[in-house]
Amino acid sequence: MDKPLILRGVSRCSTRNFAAWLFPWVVLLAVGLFAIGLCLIAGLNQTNMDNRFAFGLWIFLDLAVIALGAGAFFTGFLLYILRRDELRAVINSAVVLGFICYSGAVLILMVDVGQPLRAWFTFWHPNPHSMLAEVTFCITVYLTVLAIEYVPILLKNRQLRKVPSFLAFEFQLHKVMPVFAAVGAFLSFFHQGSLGGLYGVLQGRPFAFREGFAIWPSTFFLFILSAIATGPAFVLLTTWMVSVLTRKRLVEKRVLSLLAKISGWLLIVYVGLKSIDTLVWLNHTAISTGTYPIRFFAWQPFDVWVLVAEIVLLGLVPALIFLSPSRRQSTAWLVTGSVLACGGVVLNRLVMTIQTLAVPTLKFEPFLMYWPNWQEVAAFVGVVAYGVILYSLSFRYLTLFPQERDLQQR
Amino acid sequence: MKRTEPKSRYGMVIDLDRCNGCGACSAACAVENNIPPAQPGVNERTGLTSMRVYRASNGRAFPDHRTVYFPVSCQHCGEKTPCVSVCPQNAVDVNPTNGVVSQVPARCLGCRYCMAACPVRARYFNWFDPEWPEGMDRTLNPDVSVRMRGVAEKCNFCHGRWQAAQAKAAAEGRREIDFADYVPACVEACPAQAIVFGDLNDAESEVAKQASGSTAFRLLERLGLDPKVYYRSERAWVRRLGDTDFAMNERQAARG
Amino acid sequence: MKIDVTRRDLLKFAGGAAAGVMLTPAPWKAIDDLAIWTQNWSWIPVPPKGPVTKRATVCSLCPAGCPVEARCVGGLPVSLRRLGAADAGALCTLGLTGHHLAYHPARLTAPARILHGSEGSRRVPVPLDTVMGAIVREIGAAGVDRRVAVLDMRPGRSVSWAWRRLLDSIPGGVLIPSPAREGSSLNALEAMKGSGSYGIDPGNARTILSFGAPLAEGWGAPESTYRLLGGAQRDLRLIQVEPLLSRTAQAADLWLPARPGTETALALGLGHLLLRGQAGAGAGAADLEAYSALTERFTPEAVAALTGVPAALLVHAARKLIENGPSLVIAGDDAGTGRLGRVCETAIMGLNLLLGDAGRSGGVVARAALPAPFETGSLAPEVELDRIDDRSIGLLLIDASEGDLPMPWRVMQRKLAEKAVIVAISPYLAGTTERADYVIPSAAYLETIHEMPTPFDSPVASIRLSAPLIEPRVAAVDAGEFVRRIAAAAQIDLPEEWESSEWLMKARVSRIHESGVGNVTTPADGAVQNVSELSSADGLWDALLAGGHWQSEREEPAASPYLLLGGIAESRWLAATSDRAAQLTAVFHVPRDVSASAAVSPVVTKIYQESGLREAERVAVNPVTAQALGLKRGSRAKLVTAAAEMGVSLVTDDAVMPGVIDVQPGPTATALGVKRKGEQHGLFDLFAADEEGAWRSMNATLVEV
Amino acid sequence: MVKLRGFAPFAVGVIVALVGGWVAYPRVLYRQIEQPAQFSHKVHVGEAVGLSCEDCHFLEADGRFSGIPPLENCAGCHSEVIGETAAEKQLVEEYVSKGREIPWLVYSRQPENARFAHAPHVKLAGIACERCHGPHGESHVLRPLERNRLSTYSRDVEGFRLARLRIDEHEKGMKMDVCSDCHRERGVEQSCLTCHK
Repeated sequence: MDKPLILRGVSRCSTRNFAAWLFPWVVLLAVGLFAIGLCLIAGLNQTNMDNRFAFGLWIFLDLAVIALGAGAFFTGFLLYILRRDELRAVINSAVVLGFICYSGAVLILMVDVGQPLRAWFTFWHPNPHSMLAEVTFCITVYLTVLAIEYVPILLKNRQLRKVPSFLAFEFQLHKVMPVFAAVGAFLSFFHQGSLGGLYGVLQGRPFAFREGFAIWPSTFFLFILSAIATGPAFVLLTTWMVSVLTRKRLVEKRVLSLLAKISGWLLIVYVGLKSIDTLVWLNHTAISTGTYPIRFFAWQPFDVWVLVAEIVLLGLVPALIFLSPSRRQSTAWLVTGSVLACGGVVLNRLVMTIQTLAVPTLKFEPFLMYWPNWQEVAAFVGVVAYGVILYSLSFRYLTLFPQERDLQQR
Repeated sequence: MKRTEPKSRYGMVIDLDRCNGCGACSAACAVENNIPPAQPGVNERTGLTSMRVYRASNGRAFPDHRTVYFPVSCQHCGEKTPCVSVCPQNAVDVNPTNGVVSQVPARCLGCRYCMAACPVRARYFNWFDPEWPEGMDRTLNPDVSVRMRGVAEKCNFCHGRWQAAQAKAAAEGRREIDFADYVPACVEACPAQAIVFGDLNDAESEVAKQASGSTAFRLLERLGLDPKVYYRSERAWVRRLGDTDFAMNERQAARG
Repeated sequence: MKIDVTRRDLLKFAGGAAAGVMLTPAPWKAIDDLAIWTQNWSWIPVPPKGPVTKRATVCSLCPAGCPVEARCVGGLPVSLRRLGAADAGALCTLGLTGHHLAYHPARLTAPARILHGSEGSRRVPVPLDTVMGAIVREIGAAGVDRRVAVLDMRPGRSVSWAWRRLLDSIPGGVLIPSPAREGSSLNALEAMKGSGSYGIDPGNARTILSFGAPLAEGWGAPESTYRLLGGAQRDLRLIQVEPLLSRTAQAADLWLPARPGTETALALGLGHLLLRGQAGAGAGAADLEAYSALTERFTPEAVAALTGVPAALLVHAARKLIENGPSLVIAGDDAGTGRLGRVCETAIMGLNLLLGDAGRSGGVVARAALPAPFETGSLAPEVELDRIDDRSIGLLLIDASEGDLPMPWRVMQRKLAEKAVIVAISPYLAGTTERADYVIPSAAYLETIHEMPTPFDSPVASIRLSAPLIEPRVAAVDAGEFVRRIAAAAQIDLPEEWESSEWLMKARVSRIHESGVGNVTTPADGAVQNVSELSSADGLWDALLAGGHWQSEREEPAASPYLLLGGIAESRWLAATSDRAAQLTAVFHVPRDVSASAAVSPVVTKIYQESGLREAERVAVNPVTAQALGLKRGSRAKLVTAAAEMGVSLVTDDAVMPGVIDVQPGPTATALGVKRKGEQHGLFDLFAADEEGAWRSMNATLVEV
Repeated sequence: MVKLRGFAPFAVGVIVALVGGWVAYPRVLYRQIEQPAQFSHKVHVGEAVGLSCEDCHFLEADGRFSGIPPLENCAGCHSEVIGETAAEKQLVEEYVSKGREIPWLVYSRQPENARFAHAPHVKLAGIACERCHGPHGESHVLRPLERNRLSTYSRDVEGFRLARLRIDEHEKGMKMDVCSDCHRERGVEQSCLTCHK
């Protein structure tokens, strides 16, 4: 039925099957929008957040999602700036993923703040000292960049190509794409860092506070590193998932293993620096504020194992997997590695957001734990659903994996 | 946020040996600052009070058990004030003339970053729209605006009274306020006169004298935030409770 | 020529419009205005506007009667503070928020009948005549076996005399002063001295031995709180007898944690030491031999074994009382802690007499009675509740029940006859009023003139008037007028011609003026004026309405023989001091500064649910006890006493003596104005009075559920 | 020619938008509310009556500014009708005789979150009333208050001129930026709580 919209030479499932696939996601999206409506109309008392857990599930997942979305800018960076042309095979998919991650994050943020209609004050009366101001600026600009990067992919659609001016426009866009890639890369490096800075600068939270270079605490750089290290892994993971779901070969093996290799090298560097940072923090930064750092891990579930898991199990292990050429040949290992790597960055963001708030600062206040309620979960799942739907449509009607056609015809 | 050393530094000293946790300061604060009563289902985690009194103890068993009460409001940090530096849109600032850390609900977008940044958790979020029993809004204080849902708030040393004192001074042609006209509600309400308020820069003032005393201390002093709210106690174990190390036993941890 | 508009044209037009509108203020101003709209939401309450004034009045929420300055906007109060010197203390949380009470959600707006069902009670508005009918019916049926009683929550007011006039013409009519009122143990003293009216003089005491009185928590005048906590200026030594480290025990110099129920033994033990410790102790006692014989066996060691207070501490306490005089011993009989019963109170008051006869500055003093509003003709008797036969009251009228200190209802209940009718006059449907069959709305604090007669802890007779600042928000019924109407309805003719409480107060004030004794202090400037200098009674009245405080001169010491044992039979003494070894004892302890009124400001949630500073319904035991019972903090348990049983969630607290269950009913849901359905009995109901009229502690059991 | 034809719809769009944004929008945005009574400053300060501004608008001892006079000020002279204007007749009949305060609409009412103290501006800085209130003192009739339907502000506060070019001080209105500009010029050390409450 929607044949004329689909690229020639690639096979797509029937419209009915496609609809069947979309349906549950649409339902989830609807539920999510309902929950969001509740929060906007009745206020944030609809969530389980409280004065201690001023940041909850949403901020944690925003950070996680944005870290994973780094795949977009970093792949672009590798492709357009460092000229790793193999990555052209995944760049479109990466861009769409990035767009989904960032737009979703911004959407949730708008629900998370108590007064969304005042959010623009940050642009009108910015506080240059605030990491959050930096983040807001970069993310909004970068989201626009992503939108622009999305356009040519969109214009590749079979029907849209028929409009001559669009075709011309797309051609022009392609020429300047490296510029956008560069801008995007710069912005992203910056805001990934700022997101880390968000917590590193918290002088009043010995658990999160880190020393650093100039105005940037060490977390600034660690966040950049962890993001770009896991970004490719996430692209790898999603590509694999899509090809499993659609039962198609989408990219050549070597592309995936290249992604893995890049991810691996960056991970190993990250793990190294993270370990050093942790040691400095335990033995110097925290001590200097008169705290016994080991107490930070005195409360369940945030035991010392969290630290071990984050650095070794979900950092070192995937790195080693990715760095061994033999394992890189096996899809199973690649996927395992990516899952671990992505898990690592997610755990790191969880620790930074939730554990930071859970551990007491005053001696006479208790350790507190927090669990999201259905409104919070539903709202987020809704955004995930939005992502899946958008990606599915893009995959069906646009060209996310240029190699797909050739691989199919072979 | 240019930081010039303010010519006066308003601050207070709270005598913990006098405080017996009656909570009058909290109530007086709520009356002065139009803080609405709790909505049904609100608990100590979602509550709204700019002056929260914590109960702590020496952790020893009966009959050697002793309790102490910590009235904790905004500590009005002086150095790299955590909440000021993090606010993305300058809804928080430090008054250059008296060092009071302010919070402006009208500017706040409710991102709650400042709450995550505050070491003593003296910032509270308006999770609900403010509501008073029918007719009771007639008792609201006209010198303080009622905060709407979705913004952060905290103690700002009863700025309504400060502004009134300023206006009075101006009407009499003075530029300096008279501290007789400016006493925060909690200070005025304390039945034990446990709180002293004034200008810490004025060496002659009672507050400056007490703040420099050997038994005076500040909460989490070693974080280096230079708060302007001091505490004092003759009891060493009480003073230790203000320190940063988490020498906390489980029973204390269990206490709210 | 014709122009054919294509779809592309429309798109172009739209594009143009989009571009153009960006060059106008419209979109930008809309964004700005929308943000400003969030700053001025129409549903956010706006504070009142108007001229700001300061007005003086007197707090009528507890008997202390603090002078108050109200900051008013447009004539209505927006904040209250205590007038006068700082060392006189400040308002308690209740007083600070008193101006909220007129707007309390539990306000009664019209006379109503309360139908008590199995799940909660229902309120049905009825005309006042219906209530009057029920009252008259009961008056008709009245007799000694089915009395008509007035429970006076604020005895000593002029209207109390009006009640007694009315009751005098009704068979078995009697006025019962609230057993939960502060200083009620002073009438034990009257029994010991045979006659006369007595007060205490804590203001001049240097040492106070208190059996659980929350001196540092708003007991009596706030001066005592200030003197105890006032740091450097601290000039008062406190010895606190209490089974838990209360906020007062915290501030005490010496804390005697005695097992609940052993206070009598402790008092006699101290008597034992005082008799031997100072020459001529108890010289004026007619029953000195009997007393020393009785106290003989209460050696420090014996008492220590009984009470759990180390002998050395007892000796130390006795020495302090003797050395660091003037010393005062008080029974802590307010409702916040519950009554100790007649025998125990006699033993405690006896210590005062051992320390020196009445008339001692800083101790127990003879105190002039406040003049009655009219020449005392024949009046119905004023009888303590514990002297009333059980199941003998057919009609109970509760007056001033807004001022009810939390009295366990079962204390009253045992005195009620079958199908007794209860009528309460109160501004709120909260506290004791909830037990009534009929309720009648009265004016709240600051809505009318409230009379504040001599506080229990004043060494001299005194009166204050609480001037109204707010127009009554409901059609309130005035007690004085109500008495008159009852009389009319029941064809009882009363000698005096009063028509309102105000008339009665004026009458009393003019009699004070006639007497010419005493002086009036203006709290604002501390100016003192002798009554004799005032030209007219109206002058005195106006001075009082302006916040003035009338006080009589101190009475001459009246040394006269007395009975240290209050003429109480030895068997009762032995019963009161017998070792009722109970596994667990529940003690009654209400945070005083929020419990003096049936209704409290909703803002009080700040120190309860919103900060966790205090638990609203607290049942706490020592961790050791909890462990012994196999219970954990927060675990649900069933608390059972002889009076009732109820499910509670347990708190562990090292401040509580092992073997003791600390039961602290905070402000109830209704007191806070929160509608709570079907809540028939609360923690109060776990307590009932024994035959001595004591309800401070009950033997209890605690089992996990 | 064809090019122009192609461009025309766009141009039309632009023009329509400009007119809508600059002319129509303000008319829709502001609601006109008539004052509850009429009053002529001109008459009252003129020879005939000879009142001074301070007779009605003055600083109180505690520094608060009594801006809108209470009814008794009017009742002082207008206990019953002494002139023949309809406005006065209405004043006496509807308010003075009934003892009802006049619910004046204040042109320069600041929002709840702002606190403007006249004392420091008038006493210390010596700023003339006209600087903010314009020539209101000479007004002969009370124009209707124009209230922004969205922000609920009075148009006097927002400033009447949408184009902010070359306008007098008082035309700038009384929004925050106007205050802070002036404070900056005069080097007033300011923080949020200087004016916000």
